[in-house]
Amino acid sequence: MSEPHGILLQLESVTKSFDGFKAINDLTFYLDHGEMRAVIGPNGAGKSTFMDIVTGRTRPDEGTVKFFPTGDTNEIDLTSLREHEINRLGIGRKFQTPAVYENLTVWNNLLISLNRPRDLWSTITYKVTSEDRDRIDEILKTVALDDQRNTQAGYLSHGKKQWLEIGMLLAQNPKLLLVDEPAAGMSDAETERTAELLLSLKGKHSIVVIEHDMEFIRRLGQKVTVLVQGHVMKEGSLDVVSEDEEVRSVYLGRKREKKVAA
Amino acid sequence: MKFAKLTKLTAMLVALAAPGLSRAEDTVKVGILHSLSGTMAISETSLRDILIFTFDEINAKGGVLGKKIEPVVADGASDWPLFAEKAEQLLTKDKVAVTFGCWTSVSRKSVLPVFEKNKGLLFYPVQYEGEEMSPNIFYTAEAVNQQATPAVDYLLEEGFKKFYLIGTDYVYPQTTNLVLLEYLLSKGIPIENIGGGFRKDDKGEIISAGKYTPFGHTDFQQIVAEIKEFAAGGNACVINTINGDANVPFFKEIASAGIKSDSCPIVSFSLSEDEFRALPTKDLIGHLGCWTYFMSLDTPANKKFASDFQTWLGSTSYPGIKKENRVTCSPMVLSYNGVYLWKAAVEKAGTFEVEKVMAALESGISFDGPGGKVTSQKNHHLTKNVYIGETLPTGQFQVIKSFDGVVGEPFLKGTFKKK
Amino acid sequence: MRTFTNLILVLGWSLSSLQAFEATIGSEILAKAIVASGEARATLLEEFGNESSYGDAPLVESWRRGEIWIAKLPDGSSVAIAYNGKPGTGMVTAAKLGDGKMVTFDLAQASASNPDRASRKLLTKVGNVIALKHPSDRNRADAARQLGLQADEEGLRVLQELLPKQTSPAAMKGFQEGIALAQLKLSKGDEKLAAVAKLGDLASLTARDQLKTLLQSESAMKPPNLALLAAIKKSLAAIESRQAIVESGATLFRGLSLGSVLLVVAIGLAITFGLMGVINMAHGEFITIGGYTCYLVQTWFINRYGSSGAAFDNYFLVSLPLCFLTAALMGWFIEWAIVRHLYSRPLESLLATWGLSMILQQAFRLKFGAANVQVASPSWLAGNYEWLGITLGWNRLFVIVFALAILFGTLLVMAKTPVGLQLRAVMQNRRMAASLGIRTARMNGFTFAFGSGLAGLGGAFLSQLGNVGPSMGQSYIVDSFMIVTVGGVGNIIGASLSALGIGSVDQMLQPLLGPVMGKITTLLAVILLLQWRPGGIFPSRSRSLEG
Amino acid sequence: MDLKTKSLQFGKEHGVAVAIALFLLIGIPVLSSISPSFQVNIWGKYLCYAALAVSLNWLWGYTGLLCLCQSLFFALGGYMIGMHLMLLIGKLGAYKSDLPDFMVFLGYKELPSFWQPFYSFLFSGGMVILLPGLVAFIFGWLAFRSRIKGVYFSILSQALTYAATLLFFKNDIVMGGNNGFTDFRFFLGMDIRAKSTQIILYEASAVFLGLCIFFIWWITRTKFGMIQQAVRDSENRVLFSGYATTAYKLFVFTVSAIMAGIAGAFYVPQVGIINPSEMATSKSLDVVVWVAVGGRGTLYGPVLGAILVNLMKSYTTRYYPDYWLIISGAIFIFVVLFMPNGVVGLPKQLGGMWTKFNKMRSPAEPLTQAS
Repeated sequence: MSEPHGILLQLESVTKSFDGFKAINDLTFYLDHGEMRAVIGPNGAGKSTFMDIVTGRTRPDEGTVKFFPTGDTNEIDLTSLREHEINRLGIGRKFQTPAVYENLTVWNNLLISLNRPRDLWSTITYKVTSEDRDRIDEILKTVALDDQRNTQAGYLSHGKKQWLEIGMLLAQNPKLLLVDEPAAGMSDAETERTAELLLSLKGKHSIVVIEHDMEFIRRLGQKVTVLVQGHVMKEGSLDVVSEDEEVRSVYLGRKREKKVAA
Repeated sequence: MKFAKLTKLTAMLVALAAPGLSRAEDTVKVGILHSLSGTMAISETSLRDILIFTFDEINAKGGVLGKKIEPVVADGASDWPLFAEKAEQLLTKDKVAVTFGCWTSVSRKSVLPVFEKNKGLLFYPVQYEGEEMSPNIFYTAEAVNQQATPAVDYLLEEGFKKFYLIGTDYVYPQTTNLVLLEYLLSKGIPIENIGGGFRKDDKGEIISAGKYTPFGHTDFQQIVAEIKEFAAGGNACVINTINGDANVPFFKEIASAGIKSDSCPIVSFSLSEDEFRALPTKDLIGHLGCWTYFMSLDTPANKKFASDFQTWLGSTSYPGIKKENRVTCSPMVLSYNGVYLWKAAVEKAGTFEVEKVMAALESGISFDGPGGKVTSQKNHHLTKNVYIGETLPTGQFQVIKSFDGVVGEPFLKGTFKKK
Repeated sequence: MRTFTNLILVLGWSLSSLQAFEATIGSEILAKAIVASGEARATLLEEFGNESSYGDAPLVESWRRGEIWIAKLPDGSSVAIAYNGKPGTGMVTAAKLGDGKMVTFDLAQASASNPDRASRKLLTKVGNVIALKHPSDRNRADAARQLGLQADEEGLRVLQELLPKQTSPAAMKGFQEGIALAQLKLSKGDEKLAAVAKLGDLASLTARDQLKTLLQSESAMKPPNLALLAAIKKSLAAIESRQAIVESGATLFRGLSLGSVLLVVAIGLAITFGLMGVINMAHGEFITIGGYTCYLVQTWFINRYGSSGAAFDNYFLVSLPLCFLTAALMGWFIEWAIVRHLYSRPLESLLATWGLSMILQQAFRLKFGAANVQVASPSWLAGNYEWLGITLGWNRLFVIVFALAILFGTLLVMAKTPVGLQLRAVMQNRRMAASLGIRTARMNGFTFAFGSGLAGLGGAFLSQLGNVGPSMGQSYIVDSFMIVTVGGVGNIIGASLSALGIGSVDQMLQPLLGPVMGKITTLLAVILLLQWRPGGIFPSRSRSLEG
Repeated sequence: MDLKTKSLQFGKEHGVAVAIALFLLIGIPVLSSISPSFQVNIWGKYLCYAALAVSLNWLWGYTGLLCLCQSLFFALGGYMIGMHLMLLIGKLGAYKSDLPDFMVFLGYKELPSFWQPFYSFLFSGGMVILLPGLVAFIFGWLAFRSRIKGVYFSILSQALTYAATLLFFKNDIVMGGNNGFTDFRFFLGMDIRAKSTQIILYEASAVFLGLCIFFIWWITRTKFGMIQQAVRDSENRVLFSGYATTAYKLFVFTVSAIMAGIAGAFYVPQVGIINPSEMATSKSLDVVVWVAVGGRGTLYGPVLGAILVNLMKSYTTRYYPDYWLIISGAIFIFVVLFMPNGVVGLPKQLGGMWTKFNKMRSPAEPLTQAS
């Protein structure tokens, strides 16, 4: 099977406003097949809204959002689809606060997330196959939750919940992974492990990571998009971006101050 | 181990389901089945009180057939299936000789099959729509011809020409207005002089009249404005079958709209002295009521009844009885009359057996009650006096007309034909 | 000991319960009539009608209200006394009605007198003649119309005599209507035709029935008087079209008024549910607490100042802050005892407060009895104001004004005071606010108490419009939740607009569909509206996942 | 390590359940035939309530949708069978007419056309399923489609119930108004007041309840059941896992409404009356309370809760009529505050407290010995 090349996700001139406030302002963004991208920006820059628009949670006022799962020719308009339809196309999303099913075991969390027929009838008649079993075991190993497969997800530590959620995304076998602040609230060791985890996924999936933690971004070492006031201010490697005066003034500078204050 | 648990559980369930009660020999059990909680408690609690009072009064004089009355009080809790359940318990477990109870028609309808199945006897005391005659129920209640038609007769006599019908949307007002529509038309009132709106069947024929509001309606602005417009030309009156609570906002709106009894009197059928306690009586002077008893009746029997009741209230230790500001009203007196009629019937029959007691009642038994003489009829209703009263600022009624010995007739619909 | 009680009684009398009336010729005759009965009373009342002046009107009204008592003097004769207190015992000295002589009698031997229906009928006519000289334009006009309806030559003559003395347009219109109404009945030919046309010009609603009857009888005439028939039809059309305009204006007012009532009952919920997220099913019971507080204050005033008069009228103003405080205190306690354990489980706060609602309702029943209690309106809230043919009840107008006052008061507290600022901070983010040093537990208690207090105020107003009883709050609970939800949770202005909207829609639908279907349609419309705007008209936004 | 990981094993819990089931199935009818005063129809009523509670629990306990219109579906089912029962009275009513009594005195000369098909038991039975199902489907579709959930869903469903109650109070819709339907005589050719009929109806309710429990036991063990619980825990996560949650919720809502409707259909012939107050919002809240008291999200909790609360109501309205509202209100508050898992969860909760207590006590022991 030859991997498709070229653009996977394309946002052009997208605008979205809430009560007059422009959360996304004329945003244009391209992501290639297999690419990993970090998106940074100050609070309220529209990072989460950007993800909302891609995943169908919010509809843009203007502009186009297109997805090319098989190559350049077959384009899909994401703005007309609902969340679960977009997800079924192969776009998975991890939320800022971990969203796992607290009353189910880790294993069952993954089972539900598996990329299997999701209509009512199929779920009622579903029987676990050995193939599914193997897949889940594999993911458990990837996210290092093998020992806790029978634990109720609600009892996991915060970091492990994040990993479980990433595991749940992997279970969907998505083409595009949208990851919102994966390292938030993690210890240094956990952060490091998370970065490794994401890097290990690179190539198999296209990934967009939103993160505040510059160390984490640096560790990923990928192309960075800086979002300010709902608009792309700068794109490039972290070094290039962080040299930029404009970026420094609106984003990095302020971030530093905050860290000092804290 | 498991078995022991199971038996224990069974025993507990059985104990809960069937509380065994011993019966003493020198008493006779009598059921009281009213709502003491829930929405209907507002009206029915005072009937429980008057019944207990009556039993005490009878017991003090030696009881019935030498047996003291032992009341068994069951709370219907304004829950109609629960009424049926309680009725069944009273009849099968407590084996009561007679039951006094129910206020709403629906509660009566709910227990009716139970009384028929178990061959019990129920005395029903509250004005109702008629159209019913169960062999196991005795209706001391006012039938429609003991309230509505005499009231209309009076209003016609007074020269009123326009009638506005308003009621709560349930069976009593609907049926009363149905009968009144026929009655008014038969008396030559043109149909355009009847206000409140009409209900038509598929063929466009008028089958009923009146304006209906939901239970517990609180906003009468629109309706009162309509009444005001209806009455602007004079000679108009309102026939009110609004039930319970909703009368308060209705009359407050009437008062604030400045509708006075001089120009447009309102005659109410579900407002007794008891309900009047909650109304702005000073603004409602001269509006009319029609019952078979008024607290203000100036007769020795009533004076004695009222003072005995007040004395009893002062001395009773029965739990949950409110002692201040008590009044007496028609449903209370009809309950009271019912107990005495039952006592007389039992004594006449010489037994508590329901069939024989019912036969005695059907043969015609009289009792001089606080509201005048009442006589039981073959059709399970009472012959009684009907009074029309106008309200005083004190919340009492002043009798302005009385009809003596009106025979209760449950089936009225279709009996009035246009002349 | 006994004399001491009597002394207090006499004091009580002289303080509050005795009223003085002008000693006029009329009052003297009326005093005799009150004591008399049957034929004698009727004759005296006729005489009173001829001799009375406007100054006797308050006395007539007092008699109607049962505030004239007949006392038996020791010598066996009966006299009329003005008294509005309670029955009692003990010797009392008071001024006799009519000549004002002081008489002493035993209170036990006195009882209230009420005019019977026959007397009242006579008095009405007398009253109307008296009222033709009433200082208020509106009363004069009403009396003129009534006299016109009764239509006798005598009445017509009086009306025509007094018409030129009327200066205000309202009174003039009333007199013209009265005259035309009388002429409609009494006169013939061209004069009758003119009366019909005049009634049309005046758009007299009072005349509508008369004109309709006339139309019927004239249509049956052979040969028909075509000119008269045409005039009647024209006048009727004019009356109907005026009435249609008045009705639409009145509907607007009624919508506004119902909206204000709904706002008053829902604004507390807009805070406890809207801001705090507590589904308080016992909200209705806080309304009830307000109602009963009002009742208790009223009872205290009655015991102290009698059941009418200027002092009594103040009871409502006194009860307003008390209603707020009682309900707020109760709210504070409930928050401390129950609600604070359930902030993270909003659906369970529904259950616990439902249980609380059951307990409170039964507690009211045990304390105050199952029946509703009587809460009278102070005289300044009774009656109504007429504006362009629309009747505006004073109590309704007052609720509208007060709803606005409460709304702005609440907004002011929220927006301008430090407490309001802290409150909003806590509601938006409990943990953050706590770490900033705000005592969140106290703020929660305060907020809940504030919302409950507003519900108590709502109860005070409902006592003027509806009943006060153990389950009075229940009638409003569904409506209240709908209003807050439609308005957008957490948005007080949204809640007020939605209250106004729901009230207006309800009033507009009622004439078309009747009260029951009107209410059902309103509810269904609200359900559909929430389809279109699931977050209410003014949704609040949240950035968390499950927002 | 499969779907059954979290499911209930056939252990102690089921053992007790089977024992109770046997008692309900056999013990009650036997008791009722021994003692003439034993009211089998009251127990039939409790079982119907239990089935109603089970249906709500599936919706609320397992899926997180607190629906305040369960009593509406229950009453709708009851009304559908009630119409059939009314027509079976025939000429035995007060007017000796073929029409139900209330129609006669409302002035109807012939049966309204929508009543005609209810002569057929099969049609009525079909409507028992269809009408609540349809109402739930339409309302659910509207609500879920626009993502109304949580508290808002509860409030909206309460408004729907309120509107329906008002509608059924109206006499104009020819559904008996406030009095509803009463005085039934026959059912499937049997005399409805006979004890034997009541026992049959009772057994049928018991079997139906058993089926409901079994259905829920089975479906919560499927992947569907897990998704259902996942919706409760984090609906958006499910949505972003590619499941159309609207369809799932709609399915559960509709099936649960049908379940409630059937329970209502068993209820009406046993209590002998159906009227609009049966669907009032307060009745819906009662059901919620039963589930909470029994233990929500558990298999048997709702059954236990429904029976316990109603037994208590029967008992307290008899012996403490003035206080039963206060007693039950206090119990609800207590359950919500201190027994989040209800009666079913009590042993575990007490066990936990016992352990804690022991832990607290053990270090203190040496001290007491020393003194």
